[in-house]
Amino acid sequence: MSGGAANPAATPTQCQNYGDDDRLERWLGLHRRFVSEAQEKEPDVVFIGDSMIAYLMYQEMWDRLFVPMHALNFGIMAERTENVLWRVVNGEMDQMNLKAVVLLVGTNNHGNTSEQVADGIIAIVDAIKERQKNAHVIVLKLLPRGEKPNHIRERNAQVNELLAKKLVSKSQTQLLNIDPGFVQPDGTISHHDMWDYLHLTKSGYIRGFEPVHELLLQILDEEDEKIKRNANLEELAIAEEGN
Amino acid sequence: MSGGAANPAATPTQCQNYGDDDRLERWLGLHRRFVSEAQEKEPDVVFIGDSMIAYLMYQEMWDRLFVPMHALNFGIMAERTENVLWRVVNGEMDQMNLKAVVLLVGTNNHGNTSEQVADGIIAIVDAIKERQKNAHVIVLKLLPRGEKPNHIRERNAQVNELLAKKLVSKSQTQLLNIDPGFVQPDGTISHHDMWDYLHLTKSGYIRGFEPVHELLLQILDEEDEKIKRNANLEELAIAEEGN
Amino acid sequence: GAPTREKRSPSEWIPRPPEKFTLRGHRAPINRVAFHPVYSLVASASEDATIRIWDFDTGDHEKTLKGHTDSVQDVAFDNTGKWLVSSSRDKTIKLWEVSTGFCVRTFDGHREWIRMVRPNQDGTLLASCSNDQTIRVWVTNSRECKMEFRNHEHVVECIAWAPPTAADPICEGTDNKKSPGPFLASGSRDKTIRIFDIGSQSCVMVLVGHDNWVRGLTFHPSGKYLLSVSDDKTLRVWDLANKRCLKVLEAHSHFCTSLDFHRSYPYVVTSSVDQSVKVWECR
Amino acid sequence: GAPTREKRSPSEWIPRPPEKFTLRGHRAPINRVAFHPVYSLVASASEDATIRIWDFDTGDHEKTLKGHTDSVQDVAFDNTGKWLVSSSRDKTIKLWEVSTGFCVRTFDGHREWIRMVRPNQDGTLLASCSNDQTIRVWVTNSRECKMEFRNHEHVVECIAWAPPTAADPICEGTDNKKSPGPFLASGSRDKTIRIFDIGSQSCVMVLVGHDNWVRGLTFHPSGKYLLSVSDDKTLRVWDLANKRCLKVLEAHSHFCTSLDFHRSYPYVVTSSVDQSVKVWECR
Repeated sequence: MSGGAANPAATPTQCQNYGDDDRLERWLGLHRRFVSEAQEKEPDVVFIGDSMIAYLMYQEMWDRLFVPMHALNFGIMAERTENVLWRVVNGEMDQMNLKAVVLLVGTNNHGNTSEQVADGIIAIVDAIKERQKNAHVIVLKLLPRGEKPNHIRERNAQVNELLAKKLVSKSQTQLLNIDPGFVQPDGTISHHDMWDYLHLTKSGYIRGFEPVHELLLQILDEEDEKIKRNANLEELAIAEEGN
Repeated sequence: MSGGAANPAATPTQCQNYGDDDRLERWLGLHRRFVSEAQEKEPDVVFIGDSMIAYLMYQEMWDRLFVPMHALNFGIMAERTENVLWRVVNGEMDQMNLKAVVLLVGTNNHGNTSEQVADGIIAIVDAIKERQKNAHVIVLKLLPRGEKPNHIRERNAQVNELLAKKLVSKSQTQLLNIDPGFVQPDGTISHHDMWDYLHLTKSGYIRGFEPVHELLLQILDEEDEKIKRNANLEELAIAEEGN
Repeated sequence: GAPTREKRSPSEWIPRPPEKFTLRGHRAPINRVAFHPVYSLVASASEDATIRIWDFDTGDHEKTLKGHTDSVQDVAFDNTGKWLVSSSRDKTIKLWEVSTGFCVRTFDGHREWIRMVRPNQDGTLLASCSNDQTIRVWVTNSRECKMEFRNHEHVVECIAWAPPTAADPICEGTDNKKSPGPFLASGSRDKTIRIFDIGSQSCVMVLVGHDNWVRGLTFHPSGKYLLSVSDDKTLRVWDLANKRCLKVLEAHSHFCTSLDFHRSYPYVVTSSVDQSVKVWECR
Repeated sequence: GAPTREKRSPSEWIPRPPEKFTLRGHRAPINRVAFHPVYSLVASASEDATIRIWDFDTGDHEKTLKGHTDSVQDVAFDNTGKWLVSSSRDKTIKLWEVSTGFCVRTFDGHREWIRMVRPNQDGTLLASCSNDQTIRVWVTNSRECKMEFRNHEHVVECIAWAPPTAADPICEGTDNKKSPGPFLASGSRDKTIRIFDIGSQSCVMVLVGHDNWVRGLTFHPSGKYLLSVSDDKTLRVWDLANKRCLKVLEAHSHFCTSLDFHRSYPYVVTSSVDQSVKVWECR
């Protein structure tokens, strides 16, 4: 199961302040705005997760590839799985009629085991599917991080393995790899791909998120093809009636 | 004075880990890279500070306006004044022959008083001027933050006032305002300018950093004008010799 | 600069700042505005569930029409200006008497938001399109829903009644003997445009070409062409007699949200999420 | 696709993958490579302070030239290929005998990095340019620094000796009676290009036009034109007789770092921080 009260990574939790700052306040403001965008904007696709998702919005590829798909971005910096889960069960997946949801979160879950993190992600997937019954859920594998090999890379890799097992049985759900090989043969990650060895550069985003774009096109095209075929059949029918 | 051991915001300090993560390790890797870029790349301008500086790199305006000036970006997420100070005194301002340094840091100094933060920024300015004697130092005023009025906005405003007083006596140093009026008449900040009520959007960056571009052009042009005048004089001299 | 007002012929008149009035009163965003066909009045439909009528000679607020229970998406006057029709997220259409401000009829039937409602030329029929993916045609004087079209496979964003001049080109395009019509065009998020023959209650033409949601439609006054705008950022001109796309204009740098054709002068105006309004000259 | 090798005339030969050899051995980045003018050898200058000579027929490493104490920035063969000259961040220029690998002379004098060093056509002179903003001309056979030019107001990035064919156009451009020269061109971060008459030890031409650092220079074989590339992303063609910029090519999408002219075919090659190498046909 996806863990009950025993797993903090799978228990909906608001984000925490770092000492005396305004982080929770701003987070709640962002959440409110996402909820109203969900109600107002009629998107076909929602991207939700941590800063890797949020900063996709700064990329030229976002405007060129994802905005025309009527996609919205619900990414927030430093999110842990329990924060995204809280947002999903508190309105950010309500009302819309989504065709796809893209989820990336988990790399910030410091202090949790890989099982806890994987179960947290599964809890989010289940909560999304409960609210958006028609949507394809695309879960992105966690990326490696850090300049050199480190324990967080290992934990993220274990989370990915657990997700592969646990997601295979869920319908309309897919685990997608967005790591084109960021870890070089000598074990290091280049700053050309992750400028601070965690966040993707422009070319890192292009390499990593092209598969996301292609998969979304397939999902959206399935619908389009059906519509086109029916339109063509209808045109033939109309032509025949006229003759 | 800029505060001694009594002021943590003015004492060079490496960044801290958030619990069990790799933040310090990545930070040190970034620092090493910045030091070697300082030695290798012969920039004319360096931008240094926190995430506001770092994410300027994702903007189209960075490539179009600042890269041709031979500018480098030494911004890191979540930096406090004492972290930037540590980087400055440990090599990131060595060797180059800079014409200008742009500094923005201080908004993350939670737990410090406005005097402590201002003195931390002054300490950085002094450390830069000690190492880059020819450079103009451009200190950017701290921006407001948060969706609604809050105590951090007040603290940042106080820091700006203190900086105005303390910087006025320093040569080749300027305090520059990059707030075009982000706080609206009703006291709120729009997500069109700061998408999470802290970080600038693309249009927020354009509004805020255009003054930085203009000031840098003036500084760099002063040199250019001198060179052009001398080149013209020389051409005249050559022409006269020929006749 | 542009010629001064005295020297400008009416065909050169386009909106110039500063604005004449700013009309305040609604308590939420405004979704649609429409001019009265005769008097100096304008109607506005708002998310605050009301419709307001304003006099644009004086800037005065004339009436507030209350009755809807959710955001009003669309509002339109009939050709005489005697009454006004509105559509709302409360899934109803309401008919209002302009002189009194009373709601004289409510039309139920759609299962989701109604995005647009338009009276035909003589006012006897209303057409509406909805998030429920259908188009409905109503008899104005009764509450009767005369017909329901379920051809589109996604939300229907916009509809437009064909002018009488379009009847011949449409018939030519569908190889039909002369049909009395009337004809109705619709644009949908399924990226297609359809033409319906209301008389025979059938879809007679499907125009495929846009790469994204069709957001707005308007017939050329000559009746020969249908103009459409889309989230694919283009404005397209469709030749009805030949059932094909005549021209693709790269109109904006983001989604194109609506368009309109000037009643008497050869201008088309388009709006966009790129925050611009563009005026296009037809020549 | 391109014509196959047998069908291609030499004027169609451009670099095609895969590479013939990958030569490994340097322990730090390599700053410059240069072909030997006669034999199948290539020299590489590295940040590891050494110069390596390789045979590109066999892929073998022939020699390592050691002596510099800091990164070697530039290396060039003289026209006979008998010796090689190098410049380094250790502020010296060294002359090496290719057959033995011995350093036969060291030239001191520059006060900062030396970016480029070039022998003239007959090998009697060396020109060097430096971060100290000066250009120096040395007599190869002695250690004498014959002259120092301080005209530039910033780092001098590149130098190029003018071919004999350029003498007339340059003289025409400077309204000089025939001067024997030789002539030397320089490009600087001060955005200007200068032409020096070595015979009269003076600067005779200043070409202003680039908007950013001048990174590379090469003379057209005809001598009529000087080509330059810059961090302003352009390649410019300068008409020497008329002392003006004939053409501006928007060559790259980022800083242009260097260029070269093919000895016998009408091709120019440019390199850029945009990670591309472009081959331009001259016609």
